[in-house]
Amino acid sequence: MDLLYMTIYSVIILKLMLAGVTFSILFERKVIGYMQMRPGPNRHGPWGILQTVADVMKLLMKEDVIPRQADRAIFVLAPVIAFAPAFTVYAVISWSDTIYAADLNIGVLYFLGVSSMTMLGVLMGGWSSNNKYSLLGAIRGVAQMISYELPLVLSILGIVILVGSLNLRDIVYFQQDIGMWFIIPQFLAFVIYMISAIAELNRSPFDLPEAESELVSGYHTEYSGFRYAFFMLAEYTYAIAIAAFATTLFLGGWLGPAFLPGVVWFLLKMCIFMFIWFWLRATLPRARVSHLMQFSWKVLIPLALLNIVVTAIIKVWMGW
Amino acid sequence: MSIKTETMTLNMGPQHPSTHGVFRLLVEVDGETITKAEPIMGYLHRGSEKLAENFIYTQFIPYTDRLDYMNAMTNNYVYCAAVEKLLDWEIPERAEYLRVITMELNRIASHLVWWGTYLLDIGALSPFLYAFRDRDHILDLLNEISGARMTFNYHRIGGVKWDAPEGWVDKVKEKVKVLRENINEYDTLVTGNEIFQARTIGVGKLTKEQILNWGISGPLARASGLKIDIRKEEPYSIYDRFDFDIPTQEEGDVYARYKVRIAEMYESLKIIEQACEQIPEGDIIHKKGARIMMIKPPAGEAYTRAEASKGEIGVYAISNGKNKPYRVKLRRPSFVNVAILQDILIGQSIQDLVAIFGSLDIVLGEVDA
Amino acid sequence: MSQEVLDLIVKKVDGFLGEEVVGKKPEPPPEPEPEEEPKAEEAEADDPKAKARAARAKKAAAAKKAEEPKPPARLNFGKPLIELPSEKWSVELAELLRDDPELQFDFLSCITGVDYEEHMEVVYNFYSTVKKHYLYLKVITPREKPSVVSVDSVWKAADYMEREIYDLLGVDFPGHWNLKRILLDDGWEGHPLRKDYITDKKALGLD
Amino acid sequence: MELKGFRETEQYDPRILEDIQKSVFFTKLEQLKAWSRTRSLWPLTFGLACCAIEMMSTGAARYDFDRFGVIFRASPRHADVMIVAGTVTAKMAPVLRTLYDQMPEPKYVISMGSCATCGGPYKESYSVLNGVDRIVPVDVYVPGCPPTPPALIDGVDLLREKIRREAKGEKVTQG
Repeated sequence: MDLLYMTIYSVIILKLMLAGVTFSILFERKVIGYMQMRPGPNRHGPWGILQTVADVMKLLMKEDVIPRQADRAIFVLAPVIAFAPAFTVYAVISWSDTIYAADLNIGVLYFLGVSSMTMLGVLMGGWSSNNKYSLLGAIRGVAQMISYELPLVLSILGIVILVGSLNLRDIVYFQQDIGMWFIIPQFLAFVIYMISAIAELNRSPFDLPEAESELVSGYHTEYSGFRYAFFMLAEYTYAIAIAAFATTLFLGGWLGPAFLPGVVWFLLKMCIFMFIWFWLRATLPRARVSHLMQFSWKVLIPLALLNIVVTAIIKVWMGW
Repeated sequence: MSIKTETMTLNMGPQHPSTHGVFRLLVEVDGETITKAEPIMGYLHRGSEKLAENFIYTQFIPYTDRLDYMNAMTNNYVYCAAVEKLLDWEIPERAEYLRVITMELNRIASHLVWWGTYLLDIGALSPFLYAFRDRDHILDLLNEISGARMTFNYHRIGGVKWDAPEGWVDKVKEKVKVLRENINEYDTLVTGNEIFQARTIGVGKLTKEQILNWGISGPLARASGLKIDIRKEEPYSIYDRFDFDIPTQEEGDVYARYKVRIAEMYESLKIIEQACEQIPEGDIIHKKGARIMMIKPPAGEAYTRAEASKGEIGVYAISNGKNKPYRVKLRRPSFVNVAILQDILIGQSIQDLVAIFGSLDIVLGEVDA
Repeated sequence: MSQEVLDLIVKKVDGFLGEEVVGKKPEPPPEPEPEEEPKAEEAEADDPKAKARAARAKKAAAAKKAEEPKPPARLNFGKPLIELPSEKWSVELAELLRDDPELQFDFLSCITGVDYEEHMEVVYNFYSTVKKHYLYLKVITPREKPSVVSVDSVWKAADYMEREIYDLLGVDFPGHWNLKRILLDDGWEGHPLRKDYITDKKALGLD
Repeated sequence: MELKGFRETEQYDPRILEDIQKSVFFTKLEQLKAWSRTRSLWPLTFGLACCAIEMMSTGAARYDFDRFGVIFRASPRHADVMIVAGTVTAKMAPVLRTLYDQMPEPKYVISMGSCATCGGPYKESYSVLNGVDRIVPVDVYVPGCPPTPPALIDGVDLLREKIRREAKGEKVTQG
């Protein structure tokens, strides 16, 4: 019975996710468009709503090119490897008080552990393409993801210390109990988390692995048609997952005034995160690789450690 | 013990988003450090100089537009000026003013394109669109007076082709105000950005000696503390009547080049304002200028130079007394400036490649002629 | 002012070469034989045809005057111009032009190659950013095996400009560090800017 | 409406009807495909000369190509349409062909400006290819030197029209 429920749930989430990704791309194009004083897609469907649908359909029907010099098996596998973990992490996301898949007691650990595997897909894609730009993109991507995985994890530890549980639902309930979202007591952690998340997602200003002006398209330069679409899907699925995770940790998950159902609050809070990422993309230039690395190791990690120490001291003294 | 690493050759181009056209750069990298850079060009070599020999003098003007297509007015001017020097013609006042206004407007448009595409190169999306918006305003003005958006073919030997339409000068005056505000806004938007500064300050330095030795001119030279601007050194047209400064920076890095170009836009606005105030009524072309078949400069040769947005543009024209030039040599600033890539990139990190390359502001139409 | 600069340059260059090369006065042109004035002119002074003929004769005389040999050192539109045969042009002379405290031609503005059908010329345009003066320097080289010493080691600016002239005109620059085609393909045949180059696009497969 | 051809085939061989019905459905699918293709034409960022700047202008704020779902892609593998914007020289021609070959099917070519169409002002030059249609098949020619952004948008519209009509089974010829 559990298995059946799980299957149905995951299929529904998958469908919703496809729609979510499609519209978040449209949302991105519209937001960036308005910031650049232009309307963005507006010809296909009202408000350009069918734009990304057409994009996805077209990509699915394009010719599938596998370069002769590429390592075929790995080339084919890479987009799947990139997508699978990004989607699997949805298992522990709890959309509202009642809508969730698994009430896993190591939810945080599961999320972080599984999600960091998307890096493998990037590396495989870049390496197997047999293209120097792809390879450079992949190397940059892996270096960046490993470096930023650390501050990401460390920034969450403060919350885990406070709550005393790795269960995502427990974290939300804890926020309900203290009547405060964690963004206030853990503001430093929130900032670190946001910066690391952007780097994890390869989004601007840390979009070095796919820096268009330097590396053409980075690790997915050689991918065409639906394989390319798969990479994009993985990227945005992961982005939504990170947004959902951040909502749960810092913005109190589904908590909110009762006139709207919890799931709507959850989605709205996620949209805030998405919007911030798009906003940054329209605003900032790209950072340099070495600056990026230095920033992680010399600034973010010490700050995250400091946050843990302070949180631990508060926890002991205040007896939270 | 030192670890020996193998060098890797990286090929950029001919089709690469940050080369702004068709340009190829072979870079040898030892780890992160560039050890050798070899620019390969000619993918847009269209043989303009050969074509010039088969055209009558006026027919070649449109081809100068297509050299540096960002800054076509100055190219028009310098070619016409070379022929006028051979002919020893006096240019009507009004024509000179119209020439200066159009050249300076075009210079701003050119710098705006550089500003936008350079920031696009280092990863900022929006400045590109802002820059093109304002460039479109300028192009509207130039379109109104010349009939083309980019390749104007406006200057003629002995003057200009069209007089300014009614109210055009007032429109320019208004637009200058708008442009000044907008450029100011862009300046505050980008110049102080931390990431931008971290990527540009201290990167790709050029010394005065390098500049002189490699024959670099224009904003690149002025960013290294060399105060050379042909508009001041050897005032052509009527530039000696205007009050403007030559912005210079001492550092010689990418950031200095950026600041010089921004400051130059303000100076150009100043010139346009003054020219719009002073512009007299009168003829727009020399009385013999309209009969284009009869333009036959006496045998001789002349070199004229002018300050384009990329640097010193020069035309070496040789006449043998016929109505077709015997030889036209175009000294294209981008072609000379791009040679510095062989020197400037050595020892730099591969991460800075695009930031340095973009700061040179080359146009491939001009590099390859 | 420019005349003084010209005299100075002539003095320096000739002093360096040890003989009068630039300062040499041209041989006086042979006296043009007094042409027979067309007598018809007097008779039919009003005839427009004769007038045109007279005008043509005048023009021809003017053209002849233009063909008179010019001195190798002169002013060209107010700027000093000197001519040198290619065997007198050397890296040392270039260094003199650049380093002499009174000349200081530190900026090589332009190099032009010209094919004059009977000979070839490479024209250097120098500018001094310190002294603010100019120089046109013409190096004359035979059309068969044209060769001009490279000044790439003195002004790096010459690097690409000389390569371009080599590419388009086929002038050899001994001493250039990397003399190969720059704008055209490595396998291109001929030098397009030479006057006898025939553009055959069909043969090139372009049309 | 007379379905003359239909009846005749039905008379002669009933099995053909099946085929036709299949292909009728198939045409619908073709049209759906065409719809998605026309709605999302991604050009390759491939600027050659002056026209490239006008192409960039078209992508910029005033004309905004993004409205029509046209976004520039840097990698030929992601692109659907190649806008040849500028003069193609003898040296560039093989590179251009390689890029075209790297694009996945279905792919289209827009020849922008007179240089790409026929050599334009450089027709007599020794190094310029007289028309890009000598090396790649061109779908739409956009005249102008350089074409203004509205002209380019019109060119893209024509390409759309072509895709749509081809999907309906009409033969779209040149001219």
